[in-house]
Amino acid sequence: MNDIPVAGYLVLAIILFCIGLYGALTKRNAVIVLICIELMMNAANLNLVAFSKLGLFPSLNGQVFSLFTITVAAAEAAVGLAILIALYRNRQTVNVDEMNTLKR
Amino acid sequence: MEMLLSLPWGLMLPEFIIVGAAVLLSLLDLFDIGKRKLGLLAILAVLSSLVALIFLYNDPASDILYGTFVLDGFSKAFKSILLVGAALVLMLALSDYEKKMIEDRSEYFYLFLTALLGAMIMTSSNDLITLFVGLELLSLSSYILVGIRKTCTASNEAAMKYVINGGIATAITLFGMSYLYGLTGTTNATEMMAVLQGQTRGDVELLLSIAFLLTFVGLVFKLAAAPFHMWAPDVYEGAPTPVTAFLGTVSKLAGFVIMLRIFLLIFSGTPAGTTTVMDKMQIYIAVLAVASMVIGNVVALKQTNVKRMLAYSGIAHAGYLLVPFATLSVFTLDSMWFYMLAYLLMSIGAFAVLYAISRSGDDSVHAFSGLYRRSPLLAIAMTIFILSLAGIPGTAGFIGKVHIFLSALAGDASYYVLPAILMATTVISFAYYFRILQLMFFRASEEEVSAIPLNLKIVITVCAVFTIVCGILPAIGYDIFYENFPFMRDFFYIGQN
Amino acid sequence: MFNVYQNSYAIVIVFLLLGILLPIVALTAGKLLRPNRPSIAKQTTYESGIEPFHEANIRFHARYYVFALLFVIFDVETVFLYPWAVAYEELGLFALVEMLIFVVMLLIGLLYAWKKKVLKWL
Amino acid sequence: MNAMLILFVFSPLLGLASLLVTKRTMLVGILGTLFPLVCALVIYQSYLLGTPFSSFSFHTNWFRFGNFEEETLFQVAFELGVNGFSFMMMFLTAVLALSAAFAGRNITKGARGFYALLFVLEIGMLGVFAAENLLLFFFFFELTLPAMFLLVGKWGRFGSEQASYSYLIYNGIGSAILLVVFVILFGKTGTTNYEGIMQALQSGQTIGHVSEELKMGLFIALFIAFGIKLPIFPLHRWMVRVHVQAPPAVVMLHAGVLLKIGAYGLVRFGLGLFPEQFDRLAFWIAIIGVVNVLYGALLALIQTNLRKVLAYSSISHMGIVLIGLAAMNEAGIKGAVFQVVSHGLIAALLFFLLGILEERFDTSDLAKLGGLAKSMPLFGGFLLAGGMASLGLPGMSGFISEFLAFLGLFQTMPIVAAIGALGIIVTAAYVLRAVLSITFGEGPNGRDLCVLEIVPAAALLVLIIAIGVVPELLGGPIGSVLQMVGR
Amino acid sequence: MVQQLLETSPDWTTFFIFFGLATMLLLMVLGFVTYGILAERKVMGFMQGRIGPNQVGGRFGLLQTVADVLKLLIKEDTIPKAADKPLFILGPVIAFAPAFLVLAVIPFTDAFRFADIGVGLLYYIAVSGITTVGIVTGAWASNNKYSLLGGMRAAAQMISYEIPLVMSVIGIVLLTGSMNLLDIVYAQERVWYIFLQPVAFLVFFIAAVAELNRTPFDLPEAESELVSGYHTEYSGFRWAFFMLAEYVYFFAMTSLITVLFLGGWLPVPFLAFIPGAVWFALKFAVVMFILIWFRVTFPRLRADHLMEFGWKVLLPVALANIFVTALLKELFF
Repeated sequence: MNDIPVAGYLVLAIILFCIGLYGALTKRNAVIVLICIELMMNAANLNLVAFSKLGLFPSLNGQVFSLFTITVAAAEAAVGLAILIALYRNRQTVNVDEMNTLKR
Repeated sequence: MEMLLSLPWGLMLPEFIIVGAAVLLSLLDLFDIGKRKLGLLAILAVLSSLVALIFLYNDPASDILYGTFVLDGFSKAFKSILLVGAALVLMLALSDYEKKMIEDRSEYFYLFLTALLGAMIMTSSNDLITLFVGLELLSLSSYILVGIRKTCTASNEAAMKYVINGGIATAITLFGMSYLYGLTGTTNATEMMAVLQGQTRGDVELLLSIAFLLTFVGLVFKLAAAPFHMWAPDVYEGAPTPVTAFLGTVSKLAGFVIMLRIFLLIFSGTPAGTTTVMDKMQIYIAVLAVASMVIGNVVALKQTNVKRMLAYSGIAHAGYLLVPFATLSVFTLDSMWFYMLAYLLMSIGAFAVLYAISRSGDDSVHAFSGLYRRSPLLAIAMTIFILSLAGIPGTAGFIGKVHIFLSALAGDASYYVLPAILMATTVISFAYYFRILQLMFFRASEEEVSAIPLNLKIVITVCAVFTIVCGILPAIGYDIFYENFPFMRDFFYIGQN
Repeated sequence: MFNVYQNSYAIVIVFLLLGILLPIVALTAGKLLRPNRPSIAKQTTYESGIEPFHEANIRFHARYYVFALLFVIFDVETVFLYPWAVAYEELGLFALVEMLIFVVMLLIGLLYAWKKKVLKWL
Repeated sequence: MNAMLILFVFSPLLGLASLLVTKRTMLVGILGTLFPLVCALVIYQSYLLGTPFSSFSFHTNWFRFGNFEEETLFQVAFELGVNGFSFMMMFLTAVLALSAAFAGRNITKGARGFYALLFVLEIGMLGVFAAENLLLFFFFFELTLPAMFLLVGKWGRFGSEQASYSYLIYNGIGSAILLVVFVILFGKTGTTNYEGIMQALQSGQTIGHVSEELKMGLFIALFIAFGIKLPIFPLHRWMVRVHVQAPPAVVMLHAGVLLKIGAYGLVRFGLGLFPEQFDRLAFWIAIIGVVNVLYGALLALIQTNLRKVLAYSSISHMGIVLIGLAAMNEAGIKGAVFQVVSHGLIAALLFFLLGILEERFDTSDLAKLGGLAKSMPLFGGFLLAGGMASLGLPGMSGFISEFLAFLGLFQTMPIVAAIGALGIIVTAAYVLRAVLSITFGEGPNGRDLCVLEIVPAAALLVLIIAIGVVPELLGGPIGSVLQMVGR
Repeated sequence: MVQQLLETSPDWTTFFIFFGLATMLLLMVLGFVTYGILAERKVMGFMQGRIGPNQVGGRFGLLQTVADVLKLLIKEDTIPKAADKPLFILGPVIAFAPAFLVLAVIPFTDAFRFADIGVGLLYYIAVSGITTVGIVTGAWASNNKYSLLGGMRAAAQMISYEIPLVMSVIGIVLLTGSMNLLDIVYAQERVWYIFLQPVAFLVFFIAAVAELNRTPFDLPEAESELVSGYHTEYSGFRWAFFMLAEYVYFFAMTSLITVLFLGGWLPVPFLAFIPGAVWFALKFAVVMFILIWFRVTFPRLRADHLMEFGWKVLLPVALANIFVTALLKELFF
């Protein structure tokens, strides 16, 4: 179990990141978009934690950073959902492509 | 306990004032203090923070909290600009124009302060974690600020778009930062620089480039530079004007500040082959600058909503500001500083005039029709801002532009294309800037402008006067910069020396 | 020590497997034993005997959401409290003051929510 | 005497300030523009008494870009100064501004704004000629842009907004190119001072390397920038529009002074900073000049509207400036400079008269006018005199300038000059056609000139004739230009 | 034995040994649930002055629960037409699995324990939170108004009481300096945490009851208003799994309280000759009795009281406890 190279974590993180990015850019439902953003952040977290153990210069900073990231990501999701709910009340939709009252 | 007291907490005094004020305001808000009083308190806090910062001007550069927070010439210089801008925007927000629009006006003030705090931390952060937290503090507060008109669909939509775009940007930046951390094993910019300067491995260089690009792209979202500008027009349009003014100025400039610091600190010293990573990456910055200038100015031509127009103009200005960054020279920092100052004054001024005349919530350019007849002074003030935005001599915008020019042209001839495009797009921008002049002076008036409240008068006057003063006697602005933030000494804090 | 670490998580996996297996086994066994005679009346949604009306997936009141938000805030707070508590002995008073400031900030948030009548469950 | 020049340049501010307190805008307009003229006369007087122009220069530190050990590096000074040529231009500006103030008396709506902008415009024009460094030059140069934009757009005729946009964009491009050139020079030499740059370029002691290609590029850019202003042939559309749409008072200044900034810039920067490059391209410049002369003249011939005739005539006459400069010898350059001043006066006179015409009859259509010599004898006389001056009748200023310019070119490029000279014939044709169709034949009757109209017209005419008869009035001061150019 | 197993290098053999042990535990837990329910009913009967189950399996109704389970096993299982079938089936599984999963970290005695995880306490709290998802999933999938309301209430209540629960144990973590449950038990050799952290105990106890959805905090299944709450549409064995989850949690929570506050298997001074397992069982029984007692004594709270109590009383008290503890530790330890 110890012999998973750092590349493995990095590749996983990149895959997660790309899935998240793809979803965030293409999905209609704003909730899914927000979740995809979380996915991207967590990919970064994975990187941070992997690096903090297996990086060129292992150190604890990465884990601390990831704690902060988790917090911030939670706050961001909370704010995002709060705004989404406000929007839903007024527009009855959570679809990103229906948010078009503002001029193109 | 010794440790607690031995730290030089005075360095963070400006931040502490803002934090204290934000907390105090949110508490006071619970006890039905008049909203106006809250606003005044907020302004007072920002001003006293500025005063505190000015008292710190002469202190040598130093750090606190294990090098995560530094107060050096760089941070002082840019923090001052942010605070000035914040004070002006707050002043602008004080009036009751959009009472019906912003029902939670008091929340505006403390969210504003937290956003400002985020921006201030960003200018001073010397550590990726602090930087990230500052960035997010700014972002999250702005998301809510944009959506503060809870019942207004446009505001909701704008906020949602901002959250999504901002969230993606944050995630990208974070991903880039994670690589930076991985390659150096530290989150502290100074240490990072030291580690990277020693590295010579080729594969590291590749990863560094990726890290650079990711971080850069994420931060560019904040600046609303093309092609990552999509959110800006919608958000500017949907947000209440005082928020738009904040986003267009303080928030945007904070993005520049942090970009300058981490890129100059981390990448410009990192060897990559024969040059540095920064040198290799300049082409991307240049491309972005060009794209922003062209897209911003061209698309602005067909906008009929002033806020959208100003949004695109802001995109273009972000492009202008990227030019000295892309063509790093001895003039980069001071030119950007001065241009930011000028941009702050003229943008906030323009938003203030817009705020004064479009109280019915109509942001169409036709709100300016016949303004000269209705309110000559307002029209003249707007003319000053417009001319400054367009870069006509006699205004701060001109000096700033010349300096940016100088920064780009003093260097190698291969960079000449950037200023050339800058100039060409400036000419394009004349078309839409002068259209406002045309409307103000040539068209018939529609409705009367009712009395402008005192706070708007103050904002407009201050902005107009300083736009002119900085245009005619720019030495005033430059002296502040050159004398207090000597470039050669202490400008970037690099550890105990 | 590392073995303990790995084995411990192996145990967690074992428990997870069992936790999933038990319902599957039990329900499969039940399927063999129990009768299956569905009728329309049986499969109607229960609504105290009357015909179901409206969609059941109604919109929730925003207060649920507000509580969820509060939960997120305070739950994340514990992300910081736990490491602090574990390492408190080494950190000392400095960390205590820092954490106090942090928690007071959050308490202000709670107070704010309280005063703004968000904590009211009607 | 140091303060004299600065007083002169900023003297219109006095008028601007008094506009704020009084309602008698017309009076303020005239007195406010009279004051700069008085300043000009004072300076001229002391020049005649033996004070050299150089003693009027004014230097003070302004601001600096960058924080360098060496104090003078990238320092921008506030420096004003004159030589003979630029002083003559300033004099011309002061005269024309006063006449424009007279001509502006029939502006009814928003007169206060009109005069305010006129004063701003005047500061800009005076400053352009007095500026001793590039940045200051540009500063004043651009000051005229918004002022003109508003003047043309607000007080012009039906299509004036398009005209003002046209003006804005063309000149915006021009000044953009100019700024690029200036800042490159600044960046390469570390100074904006005109002399400093000249020395640096000649000695090759610049901060950054200035290659020959770069110099050539800079010169071409300068030529285009000032060519737009002048205007040269393919870049002239905006100028016709402005001439046609703008109020006469504005066109007076525009045709009289603003176009001349192009010529002034070509002489001062093109010829002054890049003499070799100018020399190398002289042939092509001459060609462009000839094209301008012929194109302007031919198109003027077929116009049915006096405004357009005058507009194309301006293009034609600016061609002569180019021809004179391209000759690169004393006669040619002298001719060009004479042409600059003289056409300023002539064009101003003609547009002043045109303004009267439009005020009386609300048209400038040649077909609708006629027989004015009978009903308005004074007007007819002035018009005729102006026309004669324009076509280069000996004894008028126009003759000397055209003569000298062609003389110069005949010495260097006789064939080109010969073709260009054809333009003079065409000029005679269109001027006579236009003037005669207004003064003779049948047409409406109108009130003849009143005193307020006679004074400026007569003053302009007197100056035209004075220069024509005593060329040394102009030739003396501008001798220094020729020294400057080194020929 | 477990300790040695833990220290061997991981391979399939140890894996299967653990599997066997875990199955044993599972059976034990199932047994506990069977008799726990019976005990509860009996105690309730006793307290309410009645007899309780007494028909199946002798005077004490020893086979009552067994009979109940068998009945459920052969009962027809109905899935409503309107339900979201996959989620409906998934709901009970998601609810049950974490309930069993948390048992992995609880040290019953010195020898009888499983995973030795540094963050054991955090693990417990984190994993136990997942059950809420199962409940909401089941409730939502039922497509029934009562279910949905019950599910939402369950979620709201559980997250609200999770905060004080989590906060209250920070005092213990502070004192121990570790989140490993073993360390926590060993740290109580001299004095149990219930004496050092009485406030934390109270908060934890109340929050635990709420987390277990037991009276007086059984709003999610308040039969007087919501029929049966989130499992209204469930029948047969699927329903049984919700119940099972609840009782496994009951077991786990009781064990946790024993471990955290009562010193786990550690004996009372001078009585060390009695084996740890007995001590643990004793303490466990006491806690369980109190929990049942609690249930019988208190009436159900009103929904708004319930929520506000959590946020406005328990949370501040828990936070205050943390800082008092930290301060006291700074001053006296």
